[in-house]
Amino acid sequence: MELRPLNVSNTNDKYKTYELFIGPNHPGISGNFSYVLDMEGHKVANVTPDPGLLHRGFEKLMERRLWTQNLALIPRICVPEPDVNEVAYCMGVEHLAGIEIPKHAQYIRVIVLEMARIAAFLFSFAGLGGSTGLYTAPNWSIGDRDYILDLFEWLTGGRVYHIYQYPGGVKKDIPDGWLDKLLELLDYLESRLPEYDNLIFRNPILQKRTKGVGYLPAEKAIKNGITGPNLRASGIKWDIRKAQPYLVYDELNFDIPITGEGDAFARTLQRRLELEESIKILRQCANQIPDGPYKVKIPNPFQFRVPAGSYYSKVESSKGEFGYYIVSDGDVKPYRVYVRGPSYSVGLYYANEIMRGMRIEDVPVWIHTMDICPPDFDR
Amino acid sequence: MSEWKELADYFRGRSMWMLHYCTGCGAIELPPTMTSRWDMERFGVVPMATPRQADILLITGYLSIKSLKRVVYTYEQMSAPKWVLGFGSCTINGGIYWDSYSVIKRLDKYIPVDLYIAGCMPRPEAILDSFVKLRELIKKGEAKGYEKYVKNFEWYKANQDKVFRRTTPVLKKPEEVTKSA
Amino acid sequence: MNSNLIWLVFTPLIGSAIAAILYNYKFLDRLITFSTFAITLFLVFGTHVGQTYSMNLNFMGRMIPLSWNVTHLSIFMLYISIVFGTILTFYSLMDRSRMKGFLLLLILAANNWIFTTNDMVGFFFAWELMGWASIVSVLGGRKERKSRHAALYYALMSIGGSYSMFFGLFTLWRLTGSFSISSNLAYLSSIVGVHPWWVLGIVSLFFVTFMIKAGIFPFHTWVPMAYAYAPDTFTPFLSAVMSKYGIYGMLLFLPISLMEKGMPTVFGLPWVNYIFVWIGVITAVLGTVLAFFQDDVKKLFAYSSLSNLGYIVAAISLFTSVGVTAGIYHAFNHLLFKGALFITLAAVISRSGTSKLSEMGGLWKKMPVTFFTFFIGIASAAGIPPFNGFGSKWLIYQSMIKQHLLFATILLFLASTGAFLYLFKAFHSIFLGQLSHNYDNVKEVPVIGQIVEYLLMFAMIFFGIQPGYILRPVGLIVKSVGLNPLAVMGNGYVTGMFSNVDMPLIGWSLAISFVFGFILFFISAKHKYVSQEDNYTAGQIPQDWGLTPETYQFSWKFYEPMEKLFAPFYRIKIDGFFRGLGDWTRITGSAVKQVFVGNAQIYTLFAVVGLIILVIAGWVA
Amino acid sequence: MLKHVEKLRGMGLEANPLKDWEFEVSVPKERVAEVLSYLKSTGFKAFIHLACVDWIDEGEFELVYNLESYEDALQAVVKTRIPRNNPTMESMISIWGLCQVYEREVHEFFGIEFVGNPNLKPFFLENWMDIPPLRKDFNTLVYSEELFEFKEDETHGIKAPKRIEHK
Amino acid sequence: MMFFLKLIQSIGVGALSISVGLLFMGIGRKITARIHRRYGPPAIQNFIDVFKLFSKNSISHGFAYDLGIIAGTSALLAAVVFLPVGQINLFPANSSLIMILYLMTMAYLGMAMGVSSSGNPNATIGISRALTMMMGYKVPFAAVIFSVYIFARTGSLTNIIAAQSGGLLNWNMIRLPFGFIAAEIALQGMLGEKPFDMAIAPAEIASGPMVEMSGKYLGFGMLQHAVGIFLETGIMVNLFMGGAPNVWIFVIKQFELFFIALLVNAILPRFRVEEGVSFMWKIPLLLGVIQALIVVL
Repeated sequence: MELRPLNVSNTNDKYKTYELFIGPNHPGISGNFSYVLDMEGHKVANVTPDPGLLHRGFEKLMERRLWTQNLALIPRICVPEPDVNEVAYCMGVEHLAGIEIPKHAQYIRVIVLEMARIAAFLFSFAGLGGSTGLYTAPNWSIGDRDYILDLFEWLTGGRVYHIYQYPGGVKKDIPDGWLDKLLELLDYLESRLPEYDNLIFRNPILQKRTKGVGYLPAEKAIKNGITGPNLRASGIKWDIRKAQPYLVYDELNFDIPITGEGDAFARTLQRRLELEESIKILRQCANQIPDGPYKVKIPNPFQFRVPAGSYYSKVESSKGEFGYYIVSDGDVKPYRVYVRGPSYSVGLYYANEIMRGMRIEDVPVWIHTMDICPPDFDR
Repeated sequence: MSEWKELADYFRGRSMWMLHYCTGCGAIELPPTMTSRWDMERFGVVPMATPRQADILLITGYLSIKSLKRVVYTYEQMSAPKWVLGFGSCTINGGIYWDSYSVIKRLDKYIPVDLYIAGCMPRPEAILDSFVKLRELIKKGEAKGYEKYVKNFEWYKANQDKVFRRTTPVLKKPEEVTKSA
Repeated sequence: MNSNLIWLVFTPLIGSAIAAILYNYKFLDRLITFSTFAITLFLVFGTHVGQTYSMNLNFMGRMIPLSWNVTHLSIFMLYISIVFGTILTFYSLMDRSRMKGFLLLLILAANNWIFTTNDMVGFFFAWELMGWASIVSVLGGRKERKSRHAALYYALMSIGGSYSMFFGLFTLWRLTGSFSISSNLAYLSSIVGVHPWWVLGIVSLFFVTFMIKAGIFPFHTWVPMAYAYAPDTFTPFLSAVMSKYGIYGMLLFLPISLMEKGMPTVFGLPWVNYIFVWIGVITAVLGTVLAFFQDDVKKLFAYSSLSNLGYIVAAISLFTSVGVTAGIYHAFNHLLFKGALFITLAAVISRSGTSKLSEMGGLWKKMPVTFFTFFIGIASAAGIPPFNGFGSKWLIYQSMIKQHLLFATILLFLASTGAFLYLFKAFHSIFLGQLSHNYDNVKEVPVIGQIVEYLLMFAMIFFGIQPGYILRPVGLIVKSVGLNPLAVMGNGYVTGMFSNVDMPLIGWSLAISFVFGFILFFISAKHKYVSQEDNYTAGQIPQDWGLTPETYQFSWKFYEPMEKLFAPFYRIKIDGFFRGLGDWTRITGSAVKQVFVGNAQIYTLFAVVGLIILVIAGWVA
Repeated sequence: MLKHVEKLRGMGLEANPLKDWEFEVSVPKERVAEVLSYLKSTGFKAFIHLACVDWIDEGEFELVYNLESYEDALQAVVKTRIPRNNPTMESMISIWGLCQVYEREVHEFFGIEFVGNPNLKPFFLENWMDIPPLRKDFNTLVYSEELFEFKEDETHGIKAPKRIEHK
Repeated sequence: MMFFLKLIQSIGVGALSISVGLLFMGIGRKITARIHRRYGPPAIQNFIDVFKLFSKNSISHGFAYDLGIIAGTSALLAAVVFLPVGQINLFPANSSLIMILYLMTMAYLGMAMGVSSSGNPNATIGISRALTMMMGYKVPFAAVIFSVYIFARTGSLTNIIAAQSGGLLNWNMIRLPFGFIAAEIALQGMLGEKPFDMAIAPAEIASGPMVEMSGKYLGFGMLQHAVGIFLETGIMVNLFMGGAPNVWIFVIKQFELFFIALLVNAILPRFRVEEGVSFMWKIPLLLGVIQALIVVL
């Protein structure tokens, strides 16, 4: 067994620091992941991330499976928001194989993505509530998230893992009445938003707890490869949906809200504002969705050979840029798939820098507002 | 004395404190189970922060070797009576990761599992159902995994050590392995 | 018969001489110290209130009348100081620290002289003797350099106090032509209505001395240094007994009621008293706040002593019957628990070899008797019934509330709660938590030490549930200063102004509920003992991370969030002046050190300087 | 975007656009640091990922650096190839500190040595002794069969451990 | 004879305090669940939990650990017999408020000693926070005690109750409104409810002091919490709501106070510890001082 040397901080006095383990079995961490903190008093002196507890060897397993078999595997890479994996992977495969998918299917994909985004945002509110002790927030928001999961179940047959996307489109068409139900749900969610505002965003103590915590200036955010809402909360107007539009996002009318303070509160508020935009997008999709085929035919999976080449396909997920770097050598199986999770740089690298000098109270708040999702870097 | 035991078992079945150890992706179905939609607190099941306080260890899905080591340590830190719920097909046979180099295949080779919940992933209803089933098992006195662990400690330890304490590479000759694949 | 008062002074002096001769035979030296204390204690048994004795001393051609007079206060003080001294010297029989027995005996002689003398010359000489002997005692601490600095600083403060007292004494002599304390006090009382400012001036000259000795704000700065760097077995005496000399002096002068005529009052108190209440309160709060962040355990308890003396000063300054009772009662309680705490600290430090809180931990497994003594000590110090610290704290609050001193009361509550915090910090860092492997071979103190610890434990519990044994003599003192003593019903009651407390009842109630707790504990399901390494580490296996007990022990910066809270406090750099003074002393000291190398020389130098100043003062007169 | 491609071609590199906002450039191993710093100075400030591909038949590893420019909304893919039998590469942590974790991961999964990276200790895997798992010659199926014995079929009862002999 | 009578009565009060405390905790869980839009556990869930805990094996880190945990519960039980509960007032001559408060400190000391002897830094951080917070709420409570002492001219709870007899308008709640509000906020801190529950913050320090407690140790902790709820709300009822003619009304009054604490608990997150203390030293202390000044002047 390899003995790791103890990370004693710059004080070089073993009596002055002590070790505190945040995770894997700790209520303060999201998922099976661990930070080993060297503490000095109530403050963090040094951080050692310990990933790999969720390592499954996805990238290896995908090389062993057929192009379409992999669809069952990849949603499991990011559990709170599995659909981005499917869409990113399918987009990559379609690009390499030169398949153009019908508009109808593109709209369905946007609907699925945005619903997943709302679900993930609601989940992140729950995380903030749990880490600050506001347990009403998780109870409400996860309860509301479940309505979305119900709709997913109706649409795809699965609550969490949908395995609904397919190279060339989606697996089946939207059922009758589903869109009406979706609109109804959006109305409901919108009516719930003021309550969340009162509970979370206008809560003076929560503001006190989150304002100024984990301040992330814009240059540092760029330098450390931080993407998504966290980047926008630092004031950078960057959203792949706008800047490099995929699917039908260029046909939809929505804003990219920017909060810009760069602290934990801004990051949560950013998600709250984007949630509203997602509702807007979903309404438009439900109203504009054209009729047409939901997929194009692709060959028998055993014969489905993707031409040789490589492509990096990316999707704006609720946590940031989710990318698949797919390499094909013209076989029925991928030659190599690399998964770029948005939490990788935050959770494994930037944590080292930001957590030093942070109070122990702020550590879980920081983890949850950064929305660190361990499965996407453990893979 | 047996009346006392029965009474104690009755209370144990009504108040099962669960260790919320997100070992795998199944953990995503636990928040809905805990919160307002399904509310497992109705059954006296409450998430606990540390293994010391917990009665149930819920293994929510696949376990990498690195995770398993920590789970075994955690399991040994819990005090008897304690129960393990294997959650999802990954704990039964490795599930979708059947050929992964990092994920263990059968949980009950390493720690005793009292109840498996099938599915990938099981719905919250299934989790709640497992709690009710476990309650019945406790009442009948059939859920004795912790005693099994003590009795067959060497067997479990040997299995664990095989995975944790390797001193030689598993694949000794990479060339041969490549040919056979 | 009455001449035994002289023997109270001479016996320790003779003992001191013998001890000084046998200085190199460590054990004999200690044995003689202990036996002298025991003999003195025996002599005190023969003393009774009202005893007087006088003689004339020929000093440089001038007849100086010396007189002794035993009052209720002096006999109370004699008993508590000598009993404690006997216990301490018994404890130090097994001690290996560098406390010098002959110096302690010199202090004992001065102690007896101070408490019994009725003339100011004797008082002054005894005070000086006590001062210098204690300064030299401080020099023998574990950390030589730091002890030397502490002693220098203490000496400087003492000299200041001596001047002040000398001038006060001299002025009084010029006014009355007498050295007798009782007649001078009577004179001051008689003219206070006519010349209040004169009286105030003279009294304050004395008070400066007393405040320096007791370590009251703003003269508290020497306390942490001297307490921390004195020899470990001398610190208990320094804290428990010697700080009370100041309180004794104050109690002598307080009966000069300044309320008589022409003095404005605040909340029904003469404004001078009001100011002294506030000085006491500020000392209490300051001691508490400074104690939070100490890492040196003796420093922490030094600040704790400071805080407790603040309580005492605040209470006696009220000069109401409850106030004075509470003050003296607290002085006794403080002597008992702080003595016990410092003795256990001496044990811990001698066994572990460190006085840093962050370097200790988990010692309860190795030193259980010491652990229990310390536990009861901090329970007493935190004022938890039925241990002995409760009654006096409770009376102090009542006396304060009675006078409607709102902010002072709230601040005292704050200091009391804060006391619980820093006491627990020390308790945790020394005895609880993870035991470092460095201390695997630490053993409990020898039998002598354990006997002393059991004795102190017993005393703290006994005087807690039987406060009457102390409250009665305190009542006599209160009566002798002209106030109504508090009613004492039986030995178990503390009778306050707002309510009564039956201490044995609390003891019973606790004992019975403990019995129930233990019954429940033993009939319920079984437990097993695990090693300290088997600890919750969030699932991580500690060995993989190279975790050792001391890296899993949290005691450094224990109350860090409070630093933020008290940041405004630290902005007021009240200590800055004194720190500057200390630096100056250090510089002078090192300059002196270049001429005179060694401890004794420095002491001699200061003695000579002090003497010269005294002689010059005499010429001027 | 084309100006970037032109400029890179002008530097004697093989660069070609892939999509409206994406281009790739193939760089010899020695010039990677130079190209990355150049790209960083022209707006590609965000380092997105470092991926490695094992071209076993050609006996080479391919390292793929992916950069993004938020100002121009562009993406650059920088590729380089290093020999498989002596996989060493210069570390890029002086350009992006972030590379430290990516390189550590590639080192663990492919066995590439990054010269100048201070911390290449095990990251995701614990007690790993075989060849790095993402190399093409590592067979995960055989490995897991050897280690976990998942094919044996026994009931829930406890049986004595089966001895496994390594072939 | 007298001794045994009092002993049996005291055991009765102790049992009452435990049952009422556990019932309150159970009802509290139910109410909180309803605010969360959940169904919630049965109201007697906490009794079940305690019985289970005492029947479960446990681990200990040595006798200091055992002793501390037992002291935590026992000292509170020793304090509760001095509390006038409705018509039950076992030791009317001996119900000094400050004495009861200091006796409660014994419980904190015991608990703190027990959990920190386990050597877990999570527990120790929790204790450090709990003690810091204690300093926060004790100070405004001292101001309130001051006002009540001066106002009622007595420090014995028995006499304070007697001074409030004669209808609602004589209650200190009406007479000393600012003091009541200050004490109510301090009560929130004493009960360890949000926003002052930083000591047991699970997400930060894995439930703090409870981190190493298993089986019966946790059972003792739960009993301590139950008795603590009873004692603290009981003091408030006696101080401000004029006591009660009988036990039932007493318990109902206690529940009213506990209910307010629950509602606040459900909608607020927790403070950082120094924020909590400075809040206590601002608003409640100010109210307490205003009240005291009103009383004195």
